[in-house]
Amino acid sequence: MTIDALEGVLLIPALSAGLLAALPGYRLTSRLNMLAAFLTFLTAASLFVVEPESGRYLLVDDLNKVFIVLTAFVAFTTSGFSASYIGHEIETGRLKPNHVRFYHAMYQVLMFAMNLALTANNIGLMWVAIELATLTTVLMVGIYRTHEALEAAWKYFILGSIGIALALFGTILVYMAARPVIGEGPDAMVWTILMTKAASFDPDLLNVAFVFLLLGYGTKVGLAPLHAWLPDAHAEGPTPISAVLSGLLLNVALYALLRFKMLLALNPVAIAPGPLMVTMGLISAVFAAFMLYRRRDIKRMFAYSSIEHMGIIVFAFGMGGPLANFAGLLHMTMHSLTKSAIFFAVGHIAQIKGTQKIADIGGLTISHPVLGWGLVAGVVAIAGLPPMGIFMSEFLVVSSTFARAPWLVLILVIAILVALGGLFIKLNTIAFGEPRGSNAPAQASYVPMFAHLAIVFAAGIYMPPALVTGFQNVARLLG
Amino acid sequence: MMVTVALFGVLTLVALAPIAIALSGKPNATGFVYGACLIVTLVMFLVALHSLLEQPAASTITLPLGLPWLGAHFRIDPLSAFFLVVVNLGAAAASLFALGYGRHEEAPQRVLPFFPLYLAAMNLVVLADDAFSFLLSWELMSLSSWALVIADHRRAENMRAGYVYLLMASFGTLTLLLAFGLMAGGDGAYAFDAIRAAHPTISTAALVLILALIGAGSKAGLVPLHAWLPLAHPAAPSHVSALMSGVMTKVAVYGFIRIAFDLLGAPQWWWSLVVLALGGVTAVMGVLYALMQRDLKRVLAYSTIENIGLIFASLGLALAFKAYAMDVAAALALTAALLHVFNHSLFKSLLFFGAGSVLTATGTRDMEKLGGLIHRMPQTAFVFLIGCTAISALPPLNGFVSEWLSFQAILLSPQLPSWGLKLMVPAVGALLALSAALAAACFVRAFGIVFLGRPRSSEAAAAQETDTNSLAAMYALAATCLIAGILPGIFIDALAPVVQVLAGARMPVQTGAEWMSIVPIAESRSSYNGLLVFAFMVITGTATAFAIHRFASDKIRRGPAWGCGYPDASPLTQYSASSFAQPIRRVFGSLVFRAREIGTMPPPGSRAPATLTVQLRDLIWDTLYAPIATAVGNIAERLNYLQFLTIRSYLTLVFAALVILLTVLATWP
Amino acid sequence: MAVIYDFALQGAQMLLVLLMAPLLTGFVRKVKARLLSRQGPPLLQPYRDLLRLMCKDVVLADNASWLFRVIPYLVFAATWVAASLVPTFRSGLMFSWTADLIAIIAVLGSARFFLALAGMDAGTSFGGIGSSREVMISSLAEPAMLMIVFVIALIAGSTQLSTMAAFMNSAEVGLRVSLGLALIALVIVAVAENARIPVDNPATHLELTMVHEAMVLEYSGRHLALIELAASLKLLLYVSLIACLFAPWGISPAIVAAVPILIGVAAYIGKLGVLGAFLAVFETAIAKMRVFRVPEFLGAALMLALLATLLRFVSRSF
Amino acid sequence: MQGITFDIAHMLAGSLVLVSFIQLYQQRLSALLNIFALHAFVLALSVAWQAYVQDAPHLYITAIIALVFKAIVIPVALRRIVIRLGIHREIENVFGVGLAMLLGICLVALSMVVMLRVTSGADPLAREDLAFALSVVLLGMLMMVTRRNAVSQVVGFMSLENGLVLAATGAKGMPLVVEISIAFSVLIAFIVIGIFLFRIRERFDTVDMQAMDRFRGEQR
Repeated sequence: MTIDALEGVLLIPALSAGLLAALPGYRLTSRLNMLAAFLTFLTAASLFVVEPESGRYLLVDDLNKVFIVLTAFVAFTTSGFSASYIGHEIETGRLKPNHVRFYHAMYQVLMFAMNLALTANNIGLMWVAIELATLTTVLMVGIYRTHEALEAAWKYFILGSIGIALALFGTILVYMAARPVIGEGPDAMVWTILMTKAASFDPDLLNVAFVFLLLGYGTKVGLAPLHAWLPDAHAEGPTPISAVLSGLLLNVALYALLRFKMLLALNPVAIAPGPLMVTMGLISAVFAAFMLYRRRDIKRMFAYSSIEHMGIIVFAFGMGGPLANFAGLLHMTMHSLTKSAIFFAVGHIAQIKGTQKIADIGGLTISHPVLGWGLVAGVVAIAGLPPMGIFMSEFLVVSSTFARAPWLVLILVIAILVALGGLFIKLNTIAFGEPRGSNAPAQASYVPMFAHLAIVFAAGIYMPPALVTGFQNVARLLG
Repeated sequence: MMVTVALFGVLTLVALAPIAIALSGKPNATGFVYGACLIVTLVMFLVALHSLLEQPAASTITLPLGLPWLGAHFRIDPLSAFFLVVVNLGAAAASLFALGYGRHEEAPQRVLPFFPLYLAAMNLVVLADDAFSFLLSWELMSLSSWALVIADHRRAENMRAGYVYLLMASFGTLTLLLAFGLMAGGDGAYAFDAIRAAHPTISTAALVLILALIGAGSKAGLVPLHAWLPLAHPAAPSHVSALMSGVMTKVAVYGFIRIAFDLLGAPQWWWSLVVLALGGVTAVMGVLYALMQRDLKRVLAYSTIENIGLIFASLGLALAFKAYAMDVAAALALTAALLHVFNHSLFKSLLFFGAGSVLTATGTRDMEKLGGLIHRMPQTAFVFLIGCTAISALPPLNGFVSEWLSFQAILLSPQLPSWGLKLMVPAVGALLALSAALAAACFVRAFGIVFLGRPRSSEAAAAQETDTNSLAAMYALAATCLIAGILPGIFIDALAPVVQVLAGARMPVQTGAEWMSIVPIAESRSSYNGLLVFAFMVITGTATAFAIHRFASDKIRRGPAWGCGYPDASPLTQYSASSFAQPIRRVFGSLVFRAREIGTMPPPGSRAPATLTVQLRDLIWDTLYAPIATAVGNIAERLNYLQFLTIRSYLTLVFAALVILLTVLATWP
Repeated sequence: MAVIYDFALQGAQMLLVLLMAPLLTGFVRKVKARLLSRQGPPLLQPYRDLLRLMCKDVVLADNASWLFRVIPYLVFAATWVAASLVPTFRSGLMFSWTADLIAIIAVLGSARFFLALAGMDAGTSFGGIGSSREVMISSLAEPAMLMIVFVIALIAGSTQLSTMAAFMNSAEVGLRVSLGLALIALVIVAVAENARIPVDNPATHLELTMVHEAMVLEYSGRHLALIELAASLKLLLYVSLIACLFAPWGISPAIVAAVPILIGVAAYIGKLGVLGAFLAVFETAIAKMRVFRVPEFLGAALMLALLATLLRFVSRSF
Repeated sequence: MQGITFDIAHMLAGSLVLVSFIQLYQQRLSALLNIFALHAFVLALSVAWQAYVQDAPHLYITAIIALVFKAIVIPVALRRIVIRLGIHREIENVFGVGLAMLLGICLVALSMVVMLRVTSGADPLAREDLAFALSVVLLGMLMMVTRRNAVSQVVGFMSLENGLVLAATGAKGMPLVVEISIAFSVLIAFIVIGIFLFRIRERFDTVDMQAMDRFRGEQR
C-alpha cells in the first residue's frame, strides 16, 4: 500500500502526536516537533509537484493546495519559534515539563486536525476536523492555568461550542438540501459530488444552511460580533499558539466558509452569500479597527488586528469577482505569514520584558534593534504599507470593488485607515522613544520571523507565475 | 533605453539601503552613503535632462514585477523627465549638503538606510506607468520619509509629527487608490495606457478628479489637508526636510498633473473652479501661518504650503483654459506652474539647507533665540538671502519669473467664456498677489530675525560657519536660482515639450527673443527681461557706488546704535519674531487665527513685569482634525465596552446575530 | 544711428528722472509750506541736502553688517531702474520692454525688501518697528497695486506701460467706472507707498509714529543720501505712473522727431507740477492716521481695485 | 399508516419543544436538571421512533446514547456537582420568566416561518422535524443567554445539542458518522466542562460566570 502526499500530511502529525505524548524532555521533543512539522511541510509541498487523485474521503484541488502548503509552512516555522519560546518558558518555570509533553502532542494533533479539515472531501468530516482543532486549541490556551488563561479558554470553549453546534446544524441542512438530488447516504456529503449537483439543490434550504454555516464557522474565523473568544485566547495562550491561531486556524475556518460559498455560488437561485459575507466582513473590520485604540495588551491588540484582516478578507470574498477573490486569497496568505511573524516578535518581546502590557514596553529599536525593527517591519506590513504583500492585496480589493460598491468600499477604506492609526499609535510607544522595561538580551532565533517577513516582502514585489496561476484558478473557482 | 538607465539608478539607490544597514556604526558610513547617493542622482539628473531636452520618444519598459498579470510598467515621457530633473537635482543637492551636514547626526543609522530608499521611491513615482507601481512607490515614498521624520524619535513631538504624517499619507494614498480604482474599472486595467484609452463618464471623471485632488493635495499640502506638513517637514533632518518640502511636494504635484492632465482626458470647466479656489486659499493661508511661526523650519514648511497653493492655482488656470480648448493660454499657465515647481524646489531646498546649517551651528530652530548670524556665518547668510529674495518673488531672481507668468496667465482670463471663471480668476489673482506680498514680509522676518541684529542667545553668539560641502550645495542652488531668474527663456523652452504634450500647444520659443527677454504672447502685451533688470541694477548700483566713493566720501566710522537713551540695551530688546509679526497678526490674525492678545500691566509702583500673551488658534485643526480625533477616540471608548462583557453577553450577541439573519431570511422577498 | 538715438533717449529719460526727483520733493515741500503760510525751504534745497550728505562720513552702528552697507546702493539702483522704465515724455523707449508694469512694481518690491532688512540689521527696536510696519503696509499695498494693474491690463489687454499709455490715450477707453475706482485706489497706494500723510509723515521723527524713517534711522552720510534720493525717485515714479496711465496726453509716440519730444517733456513737467501740487494740498488737508488705521485705508484700496476688476464688464463706455 | 407515523413523530418532536419551554420556566436547579432528563428522554423516544420509521437500526444506538448519557448520567453527575459545590439552588434569570417565554414563542414562530418556507420541496416529515429542531436549538440558546448560572447554561447548551440530534435523525439517511460525532462532542463537552468546573472550583469560589468575569485579562 502506498501512501500519497495527501495521506502523508495527515499521518505524519498523527503518528508524531502519539510519539511526542510518550517522550519526555523538552529539548528532544521540541526538535522532534520541528522535524515532524518539517516533514509535513515537505510532504505538503510535494502536492505542487505530484497531485494525487482525490478520493472519497480526501480531496485535493487548487483551493486547498494553497491552504495546505501555507498551513504546513507556518506550522513548521512556528514549531521553530516554539522551540526557543518553550525553552524560555521552562527556564522561567511558567511551564512544567509534563505540560510541555502535552503541549507538543497537542501541537501535532492540531496540525493533524487542520490538515484533515483542509483535505476532507466530506462536509461531515471537515466539521469533525475543525471541532477537533478547536478543542485542541482550547486546551492549549488554558495551558498556563492562570486565572486569565482559564477564563480565556472557558470563553473560547463556550463560544466555540456554540459555533460547533451552529455549523453542525448548517451541515445537516446542506445534507437535507442535497439528499433529494443525490439520494440518501454518504454521497450527499461528499464535496466533489455536491459540487457537480449544486445547481439543482433547494435554494431556500441552502440559504438557511449558509446562515448557520456563516455564524458557525464565522465564530472560528473571528468575525464580529462572534469574535469575543479571539482576543482573549490570543492574549492568554502561549505565543506560538497565538501565532497558529491567527495564522492558521482562522484560515481553516475561512476555508470551510469558502467551500460552502462556492457551493452556493453554483446554485443560481440561492441568495448570493456575498451580501452576508460583505456585511459581516465590514462590521468586523470597522469594529476591530476601533478596538485597537484602547488596547493595553500587546498580544490582544494584534488579535484584534487579525479580526480586522479577517473582515477585509471576508469582504473581498464576499464581493467576489476574479480580482477580489485573488486579492482575498493573497491577503489571507500574506496575513498568515505576517501575523505569525508579528507574534514571533511579540513572543520574544513579552519574554524579554516579562510583560505583555504595552505601557511597560518601549524603545525597542534602541534596546533590541533587530527585534524592534522586525516588529516595525511586521506592523508596516500588517498595516498594508508597501512594499509588503498586504499592500498588493489591499490595492486589489479596494480598487477592483470601488466602482461596484463605492459606499461599502469607503467604509472599508475608513476601517483600514483607522486600523493603521491604531496600530501605529501603539507601535510608536513600543518601538520608539526611550527604552522602558527590562533590557535583558534577547536569546531567540529570529530566523522564522525574518523568513516570513522576507516572503511577505518578496510577494509584495514579485509573485512567481506558478503561484499566480494557482491563485487565479482558485479565484475563478470561487466565482 | 533612458528608462533602463534610470531604473538602474533606482536599483542602485535601493541597494544602498542594505549596505547602509551593514555599514551602521562605521565612521565612514555617512560619507559613503551620501557620496554614492550624490553620484547616482547626478547621473540620473543628467539622464533626465537628456531625455527632456533631446526629446527622444517616450521610453518604456515592463518588468515582471508588481501585479503579476500586469507587470511593472515604467516610462519616461517629457512630463516624467521634467519631474525627474526636479527630483534628482534636489536629491543631488541634498546628498551633497548631507556630506557635511550628516556628520553631525546623532543617530546616523536611523537616517542612512532610509535616505537612498526615499530617493529611489520618489524617482519611482515619477517613472511608474501603471497604477500599482505608482501607488506602491508613492506609499513607499511616504513610508521611507516617515522613517526619516522619526529619526530623532526620542522627542515626543517628532513621534507625533510622524504619526500624523503617516496617517495623512495613507489617507492620501487610499484616496488615490480609490481614484485609480474608478479609472481602472472592475476589471483591473491598471496600466496607464489602458486608463488613457478608457473614456470615463463625466461624473466618474469628476469624482476621480476630486479624489486625485484630495489624494495628491494631501501629500502636496493643500489647505485644509496640510496639517501634517508643518509638523513633519521640520522634524526630519534638514537635508530630508529640504527633500520633503522642495521635492516630495512636487512629486505630489506630478501625481495631480498626471491624473488631471494626462489620464483623465478632456477636463470640465468647473474642475478648474475647485482647483483655483483651493490654490488661492492655500497660498494665503500658508503664508499667514508661516508668518505666525517662530520655528525657522516650520516657517519654511508653511511657506511650502503657500507655494503649493501658487502652483495649484496656475494648474487650475491651465485646466480652465484647456477645458475651453484655449491651448496657448493653457500652455502659458502650465508653464508657469511647472516653472514654479522647478523654482520652488531650488530655493526651498536652499532655505532648508540654510536652516539646517543654522540648526547645526546653534542647536536651535527657535528664531527667538537666534540673531546676528550674518557676522558669524556670512556665507550661509548670503546664500540664505538669495533664497529669501527668490522665494519672495522678487526680481531679478527666479521666483518672480514663475509668479509673473502666472499673472500673465491670469490676465488672459477675460477670454474665458464662463462667467464664473471670469469673475473668479481675478479674485484668485488678488489672493496670489496678497500671498506674494506676505511672503516677502515673511522672509524679511525670517532673514532679519535669524541673521540680522544682535544674537539673542549665547548659542547664536558662538555660532560657527558651516562646512564646505554644505556651502557648496547651497551655492550651487543659489547660482541656479540666479540663472533661472535672469535667463528664464532657456528654462521655459526646456519645458515646451512637457507643455506640448499636456496642453496641446506650447509657448512661443523664448530663446530667440532679443536680449533674452521672455515674451509669453506678444511683446506689445507683456515682456520681462531678467537679464537686463539684473544688469541695470548691477551697473547703476556699482556705478553709483564708484562715483560716490570716488568723488564724494568713502569714510566710515563706527558708533553705537541709537538706543533711545538707554545704555547697554539687551539684545532681547530687539524686535523679536513675534513682535515683527504683530502688525500683520493684528490685520489678519483676528479673522484667521482668532488671535487674542492678553496684556497684564502691573499697578504703578509694582516691580512685577508686565506680560503680554498672544493666543492663536489653528481653526482648521480645531474644526477639522480635532473633531475627527475626538470622534475616533469616542467611538473607540464606546466600542471598548465590548471587550469587558460577560460570556453570557457575548452569547447574546451571537444569538442576536443568528436571530437577525434568520429574520432577514424569513422576510426575504 | 537709430540705436545711438534710442540709447540717447533712454539715457535722457534716466537722467531726467534722476534730476527731477529731488525737485519734485522740493516742490511739494514748498507748496505745502506756502499752504501753511510759511516761507518754506528753497526749491533746490533737496539737492543741497543730498550733496551735503554725500560728502559726510558714514557712521555705522556697531552691529551693522556688510549687508547694511550694500543695501543703499541696491535700493537706489532698483528704484532708479524702475523709475527709468516708466514712460515720462516718450513711450516705446529702447528698453521699455525690459519690464512691464508688474515687473516694475516687483522691482520696487525688491527695493523695499532690502530696506526692511536694513532696518533690522542694527539690532535696535526702532529698525524692527519700522520694518515690521513697512512690510505690513506693503503686504496690503502690493496686492492692491497688482489689482489696479489687473484692472487696467484687463481693459488695455497689456501690461506693457507704453501699450497701456497708448491705449488710454485712444478713444477706445471711454469713461469707465472701473478705471475711476482704479485711479482712487492707485492714489491711495501711491500715498502709502511713498510714506506720505496720512499713512506716514516724511517730516517727522517722532519715534512711535514713524514707519519709513524708523527703518532708516541708523543710516547716515552717503547711505542716507542714496536712500533719500531713492525715496524721491519713488515718489516721482508713482506720479509719473499716474500721469502716464490716467493723463497720457502729450507723451511722444515712438517716432524719430524732435518736436513731439519737446512737447512731451513740457507736458511731463507740467503734469508733475499739477500732481505735486495736488499732493501738497491733499497732505495739508488731512491728518495723519494711527498705524492700525492704515490697513483699513489700504484695505479700501484693495477692495476698490477688486471691485474694479469685477466691474470692468459692467460699463464699456459709461 | 403514513399518517400515524407522521403524527407520532410530529408529537414527539413537538413535545421536545414543549419540554424546552418547561426548562425555560424552571426557577430551581434541581428541577431544571429533572426537566433536562425529561428532555433527553423525549429525544431518545423521538430518535427511536425515527429509527423505527426509517428502518435504520443504527439510530437506535443514538437513542440509547441519548437515554443513558443525557437522561441519566449527566443529570446525576450535575446534581452531584451542584450539591458538592454548594451552588445556590435558585437560578438567577436576566429577565422575568414571562418575557423569556414570550421570546421563546417568538423564536418558535421564527423557526417555523424560516423552515416551512424553505423546504417546500422536501418531504413533510423531515420538514416538520427540522422546524422543531430549529426551535429547540433556538430555545436552548435562549436559555444560555437568559441564565446567569453556569450549570443551567450547560443545561441550555445540552438541550441545544438535543435539537441538533433531532435534526440529524430527521435527516433521513444521514451517515452514522454524524450521530457518533454528536455523541462524541457531547461527551467531550461534558468532560471538558467537568474539568473546567473542577478547575473553576479550585480557582474561583463560585461557578457564577459574573464572578469569573472579574478576570477579564485587560483591566478597564
